[in-house]
Amino acid sequence: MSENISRRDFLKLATVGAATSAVLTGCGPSSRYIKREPYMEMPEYTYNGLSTYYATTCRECAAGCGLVVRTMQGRAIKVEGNASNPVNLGKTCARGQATLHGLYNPDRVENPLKHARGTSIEIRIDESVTWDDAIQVVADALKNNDPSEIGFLMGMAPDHLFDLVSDLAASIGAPAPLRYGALSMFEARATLIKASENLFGQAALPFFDIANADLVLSFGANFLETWLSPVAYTRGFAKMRRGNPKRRGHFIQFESRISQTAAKADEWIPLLPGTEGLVALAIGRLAAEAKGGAIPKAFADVNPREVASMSDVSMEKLEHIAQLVAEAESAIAIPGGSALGLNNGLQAAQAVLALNALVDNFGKPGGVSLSPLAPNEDEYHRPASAQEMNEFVGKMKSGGVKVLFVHGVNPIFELPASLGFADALASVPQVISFATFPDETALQADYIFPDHHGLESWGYQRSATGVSQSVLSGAQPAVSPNYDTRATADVLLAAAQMAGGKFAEALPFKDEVEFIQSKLVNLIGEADGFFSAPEINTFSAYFQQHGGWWKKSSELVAASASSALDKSLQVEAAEFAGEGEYFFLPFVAPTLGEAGANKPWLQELPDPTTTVMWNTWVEMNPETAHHEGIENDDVIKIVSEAGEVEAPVYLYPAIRPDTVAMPFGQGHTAYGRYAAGRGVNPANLLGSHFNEAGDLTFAGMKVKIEKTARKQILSRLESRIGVYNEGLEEH
Amino acid sequence: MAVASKYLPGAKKAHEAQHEEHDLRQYLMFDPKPRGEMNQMVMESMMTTSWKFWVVFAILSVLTATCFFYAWGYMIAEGLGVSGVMRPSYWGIFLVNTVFWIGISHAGTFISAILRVFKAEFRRPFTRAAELMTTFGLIQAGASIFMHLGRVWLAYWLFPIPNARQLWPNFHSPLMWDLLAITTYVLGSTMYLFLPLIPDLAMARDRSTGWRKTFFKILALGFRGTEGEWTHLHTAMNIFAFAIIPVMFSVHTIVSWDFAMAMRPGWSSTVFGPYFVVGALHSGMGAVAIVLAIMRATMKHMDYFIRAEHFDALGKLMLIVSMAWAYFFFNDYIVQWYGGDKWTDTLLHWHESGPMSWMFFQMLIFNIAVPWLILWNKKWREIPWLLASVGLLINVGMWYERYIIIPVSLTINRMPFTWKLYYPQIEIFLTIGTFAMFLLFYLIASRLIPLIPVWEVQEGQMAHSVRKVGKAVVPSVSEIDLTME
Amino acid sequence: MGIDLNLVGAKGAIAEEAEGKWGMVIDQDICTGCQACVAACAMENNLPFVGEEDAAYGRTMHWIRVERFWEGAYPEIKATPFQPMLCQQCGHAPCEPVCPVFATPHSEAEQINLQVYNRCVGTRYCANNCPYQVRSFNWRDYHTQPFHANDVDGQLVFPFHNQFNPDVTVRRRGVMEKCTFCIQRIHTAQDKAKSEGREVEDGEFTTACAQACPANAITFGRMDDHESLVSQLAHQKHGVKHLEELNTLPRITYLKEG
Amino acid sequence: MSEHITILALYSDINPAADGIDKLHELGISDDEITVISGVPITEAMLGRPHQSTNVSRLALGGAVVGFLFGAFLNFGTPNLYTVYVGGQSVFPFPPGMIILFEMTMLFALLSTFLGVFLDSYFPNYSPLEYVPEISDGKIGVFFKCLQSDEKKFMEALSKLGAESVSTTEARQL
Repeated sequence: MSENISRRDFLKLATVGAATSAVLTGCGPSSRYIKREPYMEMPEYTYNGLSTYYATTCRECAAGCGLVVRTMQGRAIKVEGNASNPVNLGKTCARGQATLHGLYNPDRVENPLKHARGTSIEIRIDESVTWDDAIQVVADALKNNDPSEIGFLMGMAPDHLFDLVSDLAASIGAPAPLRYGALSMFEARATLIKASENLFGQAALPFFDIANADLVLSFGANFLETWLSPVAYTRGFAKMRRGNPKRRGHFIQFESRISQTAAKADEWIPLLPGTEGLVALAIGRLAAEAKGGAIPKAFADVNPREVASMSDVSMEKLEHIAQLVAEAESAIAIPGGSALGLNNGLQAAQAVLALNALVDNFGKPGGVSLSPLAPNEDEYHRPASAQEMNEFVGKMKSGGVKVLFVHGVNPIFELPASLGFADALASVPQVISFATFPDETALQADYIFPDHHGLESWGYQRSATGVSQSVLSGAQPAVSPNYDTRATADVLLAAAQMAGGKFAEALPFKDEVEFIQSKLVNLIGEADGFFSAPEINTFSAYFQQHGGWWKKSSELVAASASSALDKSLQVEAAEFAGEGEYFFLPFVAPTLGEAGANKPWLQELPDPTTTVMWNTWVEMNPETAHHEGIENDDVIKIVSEAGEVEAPVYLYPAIRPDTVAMPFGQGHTAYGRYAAGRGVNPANLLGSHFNEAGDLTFAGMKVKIEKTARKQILSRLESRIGVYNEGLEEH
Repeated sequence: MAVASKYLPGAKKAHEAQHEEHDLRQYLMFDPKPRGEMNQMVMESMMTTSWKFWVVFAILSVLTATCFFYAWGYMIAEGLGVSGVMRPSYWGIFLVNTVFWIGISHAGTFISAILRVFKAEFRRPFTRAAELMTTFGLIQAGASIFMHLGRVWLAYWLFPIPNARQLWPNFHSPLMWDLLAITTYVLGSTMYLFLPLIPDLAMARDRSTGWRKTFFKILALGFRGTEGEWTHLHTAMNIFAFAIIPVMFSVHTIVSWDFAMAMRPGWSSTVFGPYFVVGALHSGMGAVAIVLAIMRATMKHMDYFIRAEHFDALGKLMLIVSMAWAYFFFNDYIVQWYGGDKWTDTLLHWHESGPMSWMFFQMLIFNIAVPWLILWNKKWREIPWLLASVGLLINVGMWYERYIIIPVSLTINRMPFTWKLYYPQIEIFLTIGTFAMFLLFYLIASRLIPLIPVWEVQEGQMAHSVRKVGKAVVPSVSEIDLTME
Repeated sequence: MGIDLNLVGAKGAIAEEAEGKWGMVIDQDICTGCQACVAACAMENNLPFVGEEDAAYGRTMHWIRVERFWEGAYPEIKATPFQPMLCQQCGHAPCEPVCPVFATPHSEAEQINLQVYNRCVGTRYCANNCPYQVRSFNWRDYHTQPFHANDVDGQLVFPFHNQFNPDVTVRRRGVMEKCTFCIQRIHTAQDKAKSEGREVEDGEFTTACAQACPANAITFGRMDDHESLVSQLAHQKHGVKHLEELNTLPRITYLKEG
Repeated sequence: MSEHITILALYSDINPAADGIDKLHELGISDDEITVISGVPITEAMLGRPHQSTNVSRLALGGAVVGFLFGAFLNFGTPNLYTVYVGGQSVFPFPPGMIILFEMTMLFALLSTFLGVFLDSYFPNYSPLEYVPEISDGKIGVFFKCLQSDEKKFMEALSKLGAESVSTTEARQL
């Protein structure tokens, strides 16, 4: 304070005592171990003017960032990052910030209900579905069906519920639950994992230590947007740029449009889609030449000149980049996203990883390592690839699934329509959804037994990647449930008890907290934990208070990849499905993600590169548009072999003339008032083609565009006058 | 009376060095009628209302009720979201109208004060018609300012009184200067309208019956015309005539400062003060021309009081003011143009080739080309409908000028990321509303108070006579006008 | 450490004043334009969202926006570094003197640019006069649009209202608003420090935007304390202030590439 | 018996009116007993009447002074009552002060001028007064009080000097 006392100081002297402090509290509002009191005797979390803070985990994506929720009088006021959680070190992305708009969303499913498939949740078949009925329904579903015909579909997060369901499935002999999310599809996660398996002999996500690199080559990996663990990788990026006062890391992005990530790159290389692998090989060869010495077998068979002519990347560029690679102290190459979502994606991934082998950065700072296994993780559970989902859909169609439990995923929206999930659902006799929001899939279910919102529920989640430690971040309720919802874990536990027999034996737990503790028990006494406790209650108290448990020191696995360069690498030409003259590039809307559309403040956040809000747009190079006679905001029809969508055009100066791009995240037909009927879903354009790793070749489509008479003004934050000189053209 | 008796019918006189036959009777001052007759004519013009009058009255009332009161009420209830203002055009048509109406209001003062001070005799029959425009125009200007406020129900916080926390308003703010100046001006000009009206009200009082009688009796305040009353009246009018002129100049200068004080490309200009004042007179004169033409065409006996000579004189004034406006416009423009500041350049470019360039060029045509092409010709000046339509175009042009200065220029600021073009929404209706209300007030006034200051006309006719110089009969004015004691 | 006035591009007394009390440094080289600051600001300060139409028409209520332009033409095109633009808390704020009702005065204690919602009558002069165009106006009662409400037995219930930050006034229609440097956090921290009989320490608290920023591109703190991180950063060679030539004495320093 | 009556002489021209007033002087009616009313302003000089004094100008001046002081209070006084700093400007800004001073001075000057007219001519005044509507037709009216006994004398004298009509009159509602 300055010496002169301001008026409000004077006024406030009395209340100074009540200054709040950010004490992280162990037991939350809906803790099973606190007796709910009437407000006459206020529980601690409702003291007037006193904020209480609860550490929990962000459920907006699978990265598993730690959160600290500020609550006041039993309401969640603000969400901040948990500073001690290694994944995000106190930071959050926009989606994490907006998680409160999920908690207090006006369109939540407020109680268990039974309704006719496809109708709005307002139209109930049975008004009086209680939670006891719900549990009965679940119990019957488990008991009265052949285990092999029970299906579990879950979200991407490797969390306690997934463990619970896996245990259940394992012990009753049901197929293991499938985890799926559109993010993993657009990240081509399966391909990346397969590549590192082929390379390192271990199916784990590689960890890319951008922070300590001084040259970053990213082939389609949007690590500043949604890729794997955006907050962690953004931190790495910042360190790469500013971490070392002596040098400023150089960053080159290979991608056919300037994504938010590419916008931060020092060089953007708009190469021909499908040639990423070849370019990587060419760079490898040229770099090896620049370094001098023998050309490794891996790059032996590539002809840089051919590559240059094929990929629209000039020979000079290639040489220049190769030079940089050769000179760099610690160069790193990252494969991801659209580069891998192709039929040659796996080869591309291997070619890019081979670059890392060339500069020999495996396990070194600024290099590639294998993410450590999270606590309680025997081998890495990766989400289902699109192909596995496709097989599952097939099973549903053939009547192989009698009852389907859906939690935390919205396949009807997140899977390409061409896979036909919606129709397959029709041939499943009983569908039970645990959705918190009335999303498309939930509306196609017979029952919705709504789970709590993330901030209302217990749990833990493994952080799959992005950090050098193994992390288990913990979740606890920050507020007591707003509606008559119930934790799905509790429902399943209760149902299992009711079903009795092997079900009851599979899950012998009083409630979900007990189950979670049963998983935490074996962390007690684990070496190198940043806290430890003699027994489980104290341990879980700490676990809640700190928002999880993690190792103190890095335990990255230095990958052994001596073989990486020994065998010659081939990248065959990419195939593109459909006859149209334009490459089609769908990408996940950075601010919306796959499930943010129902959060109005996320809708109102301008897209980082186009500044468009509240809608879907088609990015098109102004040259192309001029040639086609298309203006800004003209609604055009995009036709692929799989389907067609209509959306307004954004003349995007930073995209290849032969490519059109669309963001994924809008185009809901349900999912609440802010999402429904807004924009279109580019996934409807994607055909069902898969690469060897089982990933959808989402970047492998060719589309036709047709003009329509309509215009739709896109809502942009930017000024078209100031940014694109509209109305200021010289005459 | 006296003048009539002195008048020599069929006399010859020299006129501007040409010795052509010329009948002085074409001039009101040399075509006297007995006072009683003139009174009668004015009373009749005031009392007679044809069905046309009532139709117009009805239309204007409906427009005022819907476009002014209903639309404004709706906007207050919904918030300014229903209007077109946004970032960066935080100010829109509301302030365009404010400036426009204050401009209109300048005509009255100019004619009745400046012309009175300089004894321009042609002013006599239509000073009041002009002064009425001042008062009614200022009412619309005030209304437009309040429409523009985000929380108009708290408008009284602008008044120079302490608020609940004993905090007074901020006199650093040009808006406060505005408030004080406009208050001064509206009160001043209304009083200045009322003083010379008293004798005519007394006249009307003596000639009316029924409710009109009471109405006039109350307004006439018991005026009889004693020497004392005349003296006080004249002294007061004299003071007003001199004092209201600087007030008039200050008002529009301060209005221009609302913009000139702002740290914005295109606005921060030192010439804005006089530029706006001249602009105000430009539109004001045009408005007077329109009003006179309408009066002459629609009201009984007006062709006696309002004659070609008046339109001629007005036309000359309009031409001069138009030239002055062109001068100031160019002055402002070339300084901005020459400066070469990045933002100002963009702004000028935006004016001339942006989506609103049509408005920019129409403004120049209406404000400069049209008056210059038409008003140089005496014959044309004397055609009422022609002069009126020139006046109309000038007013359109001047409204455009304000529109270009406010919302169009606001598009361009120092943050190109925010540049957006303004599209009026409910403002359009509110604009119609203010115009309708203005006309409605004028319509009512024309039937409630004598639009012609009869006694001033008679005073003038008394002062005018002809005398023989050699063989020529020349007009001569005797100094009986008291206003110059 | 002594401070070199020339580094902040100002001279003598002005430089002293230009320092102010609270200041912010935004590193454009690492800002990824991810909008986390925008969301965090909205959540902290009870900002309403305005919907598609109003947003398209330049009526967004963001207190902080991330600007981006383009340089060059395809294929040599480049996005200019993302530029978060928020109230610069000017030492000589052009918005302040023009308000007829003192609704946006200068805080003597905190030396920042206050906005007194209760005093505002909505002349919008301040917004016109703001060279940075960072003020937003409540064109409607966005928080209470029936569209956001649920009908619970005849009553309109707004679930989002549960989230309101009690330390920040909820603005209604016709009121101007802008970034306050999270003054509620400043005061909370000062009260805490006072109750513990000490000064507020550097980094003890920060604004919502700085707290959220995943790249740590935003730093907030005491400019008058030359040991503080923010003033250290502000005096780096590549620190610039926006429209400094207008002598508005902005409190925010932008770090450019390199 | 000494009953007072009011006689009113109407003229349609100035000269006869002036002669009539001279005659009245001869007949011993002093100027302050004579009232002249007219429909157009006529200077006292024309009728050889004493100069009419008016306070309007003084009041205007007084008003101006008050207004100046009020303006000074607004600009230099009110900031003292509750000091707020804005835009690095001084608390008592002089240039804007000029404007406030000018406007307030003018406003009060004009108001007091207007008020002056009311005070000096006793407006509004709705009580019965001696008046005839012909005045507003341009006639000039001269009326004065005299003893009933002298009525004839005055009437003849005035009508001889070209008065259009001479008659006794009563105060009446205007």
